[in-house]
Amino acid sequence: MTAQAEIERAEETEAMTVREAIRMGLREELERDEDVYLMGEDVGKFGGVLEVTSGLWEEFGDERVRDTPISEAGFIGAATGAAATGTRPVAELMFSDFMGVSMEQIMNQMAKMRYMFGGKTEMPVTVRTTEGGGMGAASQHSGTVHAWIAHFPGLKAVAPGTAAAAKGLTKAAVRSDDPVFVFENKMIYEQQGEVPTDEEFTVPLGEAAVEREGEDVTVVATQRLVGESLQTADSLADDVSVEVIDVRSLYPLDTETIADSVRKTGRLVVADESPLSYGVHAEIVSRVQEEAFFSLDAPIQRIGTPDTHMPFSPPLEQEVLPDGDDVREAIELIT
Amino acid sequence: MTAQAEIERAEETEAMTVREAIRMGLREELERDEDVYLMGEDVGKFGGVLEVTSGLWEEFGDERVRDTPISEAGFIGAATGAAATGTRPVAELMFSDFMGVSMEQIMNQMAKMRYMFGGKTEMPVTVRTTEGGGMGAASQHSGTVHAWIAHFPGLKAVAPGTAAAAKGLTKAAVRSDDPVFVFENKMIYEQQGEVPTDEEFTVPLGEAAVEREGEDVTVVATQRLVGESLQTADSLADDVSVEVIDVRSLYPLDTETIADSVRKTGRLVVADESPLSYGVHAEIVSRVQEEAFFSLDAPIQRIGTPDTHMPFSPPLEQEVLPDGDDVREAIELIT
Amino acid sequence: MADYTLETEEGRREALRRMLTIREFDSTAGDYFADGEIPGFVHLYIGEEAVGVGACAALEPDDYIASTHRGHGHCIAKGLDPKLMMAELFGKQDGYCNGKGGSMHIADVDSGMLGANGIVGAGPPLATGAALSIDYDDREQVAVGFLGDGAVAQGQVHEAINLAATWDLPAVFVVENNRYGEGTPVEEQHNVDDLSDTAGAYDIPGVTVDGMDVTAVAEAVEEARKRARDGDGPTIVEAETYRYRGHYEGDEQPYRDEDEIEKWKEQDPIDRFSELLVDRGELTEEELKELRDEIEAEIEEAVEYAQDAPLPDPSEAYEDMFAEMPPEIERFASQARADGGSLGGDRR
Amino acid sequence: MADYTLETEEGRREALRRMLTIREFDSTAGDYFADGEIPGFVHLYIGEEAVGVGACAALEPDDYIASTHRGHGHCIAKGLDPKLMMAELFGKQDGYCNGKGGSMHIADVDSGMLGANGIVGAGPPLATGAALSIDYDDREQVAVGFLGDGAVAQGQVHEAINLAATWDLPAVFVVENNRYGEGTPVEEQHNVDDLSDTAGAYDIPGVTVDGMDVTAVAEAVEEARKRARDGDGPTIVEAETYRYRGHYEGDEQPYRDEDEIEKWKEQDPIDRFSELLVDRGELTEEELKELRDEIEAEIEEAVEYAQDAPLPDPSEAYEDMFAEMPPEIERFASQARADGGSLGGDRR
Ligand SMILES: Cc1ncc(C[n+]2csc(CCOP(=O)(O)OP(=O)(O)O)c2C)c(N)n1
Ligand SMILES: Cc1ncc(C[n+]2csc(CCOP(=O)(O)OP(=O)(O)O)c2C)c(N)n1
Ligand SMILES: [Mg+2]
Ligand SMILES: [Mg+2]
Repeated sequence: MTAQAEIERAEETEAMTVREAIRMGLREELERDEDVYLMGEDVGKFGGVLEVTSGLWEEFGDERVRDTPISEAGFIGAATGAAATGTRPVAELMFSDFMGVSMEQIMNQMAKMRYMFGGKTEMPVTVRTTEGGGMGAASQHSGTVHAWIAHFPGLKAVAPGTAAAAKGLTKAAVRSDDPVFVFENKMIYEQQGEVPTDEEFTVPLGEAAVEREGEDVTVVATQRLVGESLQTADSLADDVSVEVIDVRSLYPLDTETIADSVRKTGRLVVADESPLSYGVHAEIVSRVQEEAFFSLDAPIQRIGTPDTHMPFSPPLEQEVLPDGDDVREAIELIT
Repeated sequence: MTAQAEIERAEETEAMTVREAIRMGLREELERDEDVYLMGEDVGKFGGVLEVTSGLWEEFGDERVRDTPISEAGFIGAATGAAATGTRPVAELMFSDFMGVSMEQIMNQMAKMRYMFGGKTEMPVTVRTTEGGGMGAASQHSGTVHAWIAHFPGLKAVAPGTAAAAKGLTKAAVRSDDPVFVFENKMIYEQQGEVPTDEEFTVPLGEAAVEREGEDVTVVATQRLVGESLQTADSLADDVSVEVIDVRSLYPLDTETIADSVRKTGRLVVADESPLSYGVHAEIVSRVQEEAFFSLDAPIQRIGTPDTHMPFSPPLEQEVLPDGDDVREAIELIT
Repeated sequence: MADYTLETEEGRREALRRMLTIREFDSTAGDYFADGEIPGFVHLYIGEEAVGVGACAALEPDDYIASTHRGHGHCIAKGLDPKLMMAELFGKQDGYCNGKGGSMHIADVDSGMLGANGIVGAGPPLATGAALSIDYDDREQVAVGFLGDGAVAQGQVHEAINLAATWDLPAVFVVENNRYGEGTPVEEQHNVDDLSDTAGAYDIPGVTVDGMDVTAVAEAVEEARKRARDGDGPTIVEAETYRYRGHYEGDEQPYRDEDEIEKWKEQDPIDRFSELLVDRGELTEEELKELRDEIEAEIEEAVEYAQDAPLPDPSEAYEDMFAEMPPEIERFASQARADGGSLGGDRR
Repeated sequence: MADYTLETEEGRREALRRMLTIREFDSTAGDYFADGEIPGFVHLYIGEEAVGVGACAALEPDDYIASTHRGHGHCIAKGLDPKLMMAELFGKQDGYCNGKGGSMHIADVDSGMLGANGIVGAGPPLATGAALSIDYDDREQVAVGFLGDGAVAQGQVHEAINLAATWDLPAVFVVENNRYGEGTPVEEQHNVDDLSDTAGAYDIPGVTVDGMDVTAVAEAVEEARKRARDGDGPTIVEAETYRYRGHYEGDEQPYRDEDEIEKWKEQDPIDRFSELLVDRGELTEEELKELRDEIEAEIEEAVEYAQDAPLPDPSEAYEDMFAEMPPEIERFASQARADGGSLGGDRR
C-alpha cells in the first residue's frame, strides 16, 4: 500500500516533526500498555540528548522512563533478559555508533534466544538509536550501521523516512514480539510531515511505501534520502518521471513493492547512507535483479557513503555524505 | 593472477592442511619480525582450541605467544593500542561469534584511528577468527559474520578457501599496516593443498584467484564453498564448463577478476556461507551488475545460509548449511 | 515453597538425589559424546554438583536462573527433566529446544531456566534483566546469574552487576570458581585472591564459600536471596569448586596434572554430603546404593528416550526465528516442506 | 626529564601556565562554538584543569596518554600546541588531524597523545595496549588512561584494568570524577562511595585525591607511575573534581543548580594554585596578571591561526582510510580531485 493511501485513510492527521512523531508514538504505547517502559542514558530528566523522549519522564515517572548508567551491554542485556521474562522494554542506544559496546547481547542473546530455545521465549524488545552524518559530529557519532542489524538473522530493522512512518514504525516495533531496531536519522528530527493521530495507527513491519508515483525510474531510498529524493524528483519533473519509494523496513524487506516498481520503470537508483561496500543498497540490487532481471534496462545505481568514516570538517563531511544531488546525477546517468 | 600461477611460480611447495598452512605462516612471521606476537585465549600452552597455534608457545615462549584472560574487548582493545604504539599484535578471537564482545574497539578505535587522526597512526593489527557451521556447535559457535567486517570502513577482511591462500593471506595480513581480519572456516582446517614453502610467499590483499577456468558459468565462492564448488564443477564437467574463483579478499574486493570472468561466461553464482540477506553475496552481485551489466545472460544466483542461525541438530544444520549441491542446483538453473 | 530445601530431611535427600543425577547424567553424556552419538561440544559439571544444587535449594520454583556453557547441572538442580535434556543433547525433536539448541542452549523459560549460554559472561546481564522484570512487576522472585571464574573478566558481567547494584535489583550472582577458564588458571586471569573481592567495586556483599559443600552454598545463596527480596540488591557468592573432567570432552588437559585432580576429589561434594547424611542417621548405605541404582536407571531411561525420539524434520530449521515467518525465510521453508517426503526417510 | 614537574619553581609556573591555557582555550572554544564557527560537539574541561595538568606533570615526555571526549585539557597538559588544536576544532587542514577529527578526536601519537575519544570508556583499553607495547619492547615509559566517573560503568574499562593488573603492565588509570555523566549524578551510576574502591576488584592500589589540587593529583600519579615502572602494575587514581560548564556546550543543565556550581568554584584549582604560589612568594599578583595576558594573547593568536588556515580540499575526505587507497575509494577520490578546481573556490 502506498504511504499516501495510509495517510488518506487516516481520519485525522496533524503536522509535526519526526521527533514529535516518535515521541507521540512512544507516549501512546506507554499509555496503552503498562508492560512497556523506556530505558537509556539520560532519557529521563535530561529528555534524551537529541530530545526525543523529552517530557516523558515528567509524565510517566522514574519506573517507566529509566535513566541508566553508561553501560550499554548492561542495559541492553538487561532489556533482553527482561523481554524474555514478561515485560516490554524500549531501550535507547544514544548513537548507533555505540552499538559495538552492546553487540554481544544483541547478536548472541536478543537475536538468538527464541531460535536456540526452539521457540520457548518471546523477545519483545525495541532498540531505538540515531544514525547519520551532517552535524559535524565526526567519525564516532555519525555512523550508519543499520546494514549490520538488517543482515543479522533474528533481528528486525526499520529506518523511517517520514514523520508518519516514524510514528507508525515506532509503535509497530513496540508492539512486536520480536526484537526491532528503529534507526532514526538525526538530520530529519526537524523534518515536518502529516501524521495520523489515531492511537491505533501503525506501519506494518515489512512494508515499503510508494511516496511518489512515476514512470521512468524508481528511486528506493531510506531515512534522510527519502525527502531529498522527493525534492530531486520534483525538480526533475519536467524531464523525467521519478517514482520514489521509502523502504521503511530493512528487514523484512518489501521486495514486491520495489520489484513491481522496477518492472514498471525498468530503472533503479538505491539511495541509503550506509557505506557502499556491502551496504544496504546491495541487497536491494540483488533482490531486484533476481525478481525483475528481464525488466532492467540499465545497471542499478547505488548512492551511499563511499567507504569512509564521517570526517569532521564540513567540506569533508559534505563531500562524502550522499544527498539529493547524487541521486539526481544517478538518475541522469541512466535515463 | 590465477592461484595456479602463484603456485606454479613457487619454487617449492608442500602438501599440508589449511591449519598447518596458517601455522606455518604465523611461525614464519614470528621468526621474521620481532615486533610480531600472538595473543588470545588459550593460544599458548593449550595450543588454541582448534589447534591452529599448537606448538608455537613452546617455540616462541610466553611473551610472543600470550594467553589472555577471557576479555575480548580488553585484549583486542589492547592490541589496537599496541598497534598504534609500535608493535604488531596478532590476536585470535576464538570464534567469530564472540566478535560482539569486542566490537566497540574494532569499530570505533581499530577501524577509525588512522582516519580520525588524519593519518597520524598506523594500525598493524591482525585478528584471526573461525567461522562456520558443520560441526554441531550450535548457534553461538557457528556463525559467519564476515559481512560485518567487510562492510565496515577502515577494516580489511580476507577469507581463504585453500591452504595456499590461507598461508599467503595470513602472512600478508601480519605484514599489513592496516587492520586485517582473517576469517578461517573451521570445517576446512583439515583440507589439504599444495602450499609454497617460500618464506616470502604472500597473497596480496585484494586479489581473487581463478582456481579453475571455465566458459559457461562463473562460480565465485569463499572458504569451504571454494572446495565444494570445485568438486561440483568437476562433477558437471561433461555438461557445463564452470569457472571457479576464490574471492580470498572480501575487502578490498577484486572486482576486476570477477567481472572479467562474467564478461566471458555471462552467468554467475555467488556462494558464501554468510546469511543471505545483506550478505557478502549481495556486494558481489551489485558490482558485477555495475561492471558487466550487458554481459549478464541470467539473474545472478546466491547461495548462502537462509537467514537463520545455525541450528544444533545435524539434519537441521545440514538443511541450512550451503554446500556443493546447492551450487550445482544454481548452476543448473541458469545454464 | 522451594522445590527442596536443605532444612528438611526430605529436602536434603532430594538435594543428594539431584547431585547424583547430575553426575550420572553428565558421565553418561560424556560416554555418548565419546561414541559420537552426541554432536558438538559438551562441558560437564562433574565435581561441581554442590554449587548448582546448593544454589537452587535456596530458590523458590518460580525464581529465574541464567546459566553457562556448563549448564547441565543448573538444569537438573532447577528441576528440568533429564529425559528432555538428553533428547536435546542428542539433537532430537522432543528435546527442550526441539534439537535447535543442544547442550549449550538448553532452556526452559517457563521453569525459570533462561538458558545455558555459549557466551562466557552473557548470563549475568540476562539475570539482571529478569530481576528488572521482577522489580518492575513487583513480583516475589529473584534471578540468579551463574558464571565461571573466567567470566569475571568479562565487561558485560561488570556492567550487569553494577546495574543490578545501582538499581537494587533482586539478583544474585554465583561465581563458580573451578580454578580454570579452559586451560588458563584463575591466577593468570585475575589479580585478586578471592573473586568475591570484586564485590567491593559495587559496594555489595561478596562471600567465598566452600563449593564442595552443598550446605555452605545453600546458606550463602539463601542469605543473598533474602537480601535481594528485602530490596537490598545483589550479592556475589563465590563457590570454590573444581571440575574433574576436561574443559570440554576431548580436552587433553596439558595444563594440569592428575595429582591436582585427585586432591580435589578427596573433597568430593557427593561423598561429603552423603557421608554427612549417613553420619546423621538420615540415610543408610543401603539407601544410598538404592538411590544410585534408581538414578542410574532413570538416566538409562533418558538415553533410551533420547535415542528413540525422532530427529527434527529438516523444515523445522526455518521455524522459530520470529513470531511470524518473514518472506525471506518462507521461500526456503516451503521448499523444505515440499521436499519433506523425499528427504525424510527414517528420521531417527 | 619530565616536561615540567611540580618540584621546581619553574615547573610549578609551567603547570600554572598550562592550567591557565586550558581555561582560556576552552572558554574561547566555547565562544566560537556559540558563534557557530566551531561545528559539532565540544565538551569543555573548565574546572578540571588540575587533573590533567597534575597527572601530566608526573609524566615523562614520551609517556602515553589516552584521553576522553573532554580532551582539550589533556592535550594542553601533555604539551600539544593550542594553535594546531584550535585549527582542528575549526575543521581546518592545518589542525592536528587535518580537520578530520575535530574536538573529540584530537590526537598526536608522536607526542604520546593517543587521541581524545568519542566513546566513553574506550581510552583505557588503548592505554593498556600502549603499556603492552612498552612492556613488550622493554621501554621506560608508562601509559595513562583517563576516564570519567561515568566510564567506570563500562565493561571495557573493567577488562582493560583487569588485563593490565593481571599482566602487571605499566599503566595508570586516572578517573576524573566530576560528579556527573552527562545529566546523571554519579550516585545513580554506581553503588560505591569512592570510585577508587573499584581497585579492590583488581587487587591494585586505588586512591582518591582532591582533584581541585594540582599538587595532590601530581603526587598520586607520580607514585602510580613509579609503581608502574617498578613492574608492580597499574593504579587507579580518582580525582574528585567538577565541571563548571554544561556536559557539552548548549546543555541546559536541568539536573543541577547554580548553588552547587558556585560551591565548587570556591575550590577553583587555578585560584588555589596561584594563591599558593603567591603565598610562597614564587609569583606576584603582577606576574600572574602578565601570565594571564600572555596566555590570552596566545589563544587569540591560536584563533587567528585557525581562522586563517585553509579548509581541507574535499578530496582529502578520501585520504587516510588505509596505508594505501583501495580501488573502492580511489574512484571517488579521483572524481573529487578532478572536480577540485570547480568546487574549490575560496576554501577558507
Ligand atoms: C565471550 C567468550 N569468550 C570465549 C569463549 C570460549 N570459552 C568457552 S568456555 C571458556 C572458559 C570459561 O571459563 P569459566 O568462566 O571459568 O567457566 P568454566 O568453563 O570453568 O566453567 C571459554 C574461554 C566463549 N564461549 N565466550
Ligand atoms: C559508549 C558510550 N556511551 C555513551 C556515550 C555518550 N556520552 C558521551 S559523554 C557521556 C558522559 C560521560 O560521563 P563521564 O565518563 O563521567 O565523563 P564526563 O563527561 O563527566 O567528563 C556520555 C554518556 C558515549 N560517548 N559512549
Ligand atoms: Mg572456570
Ligand atoms: Mg563525569
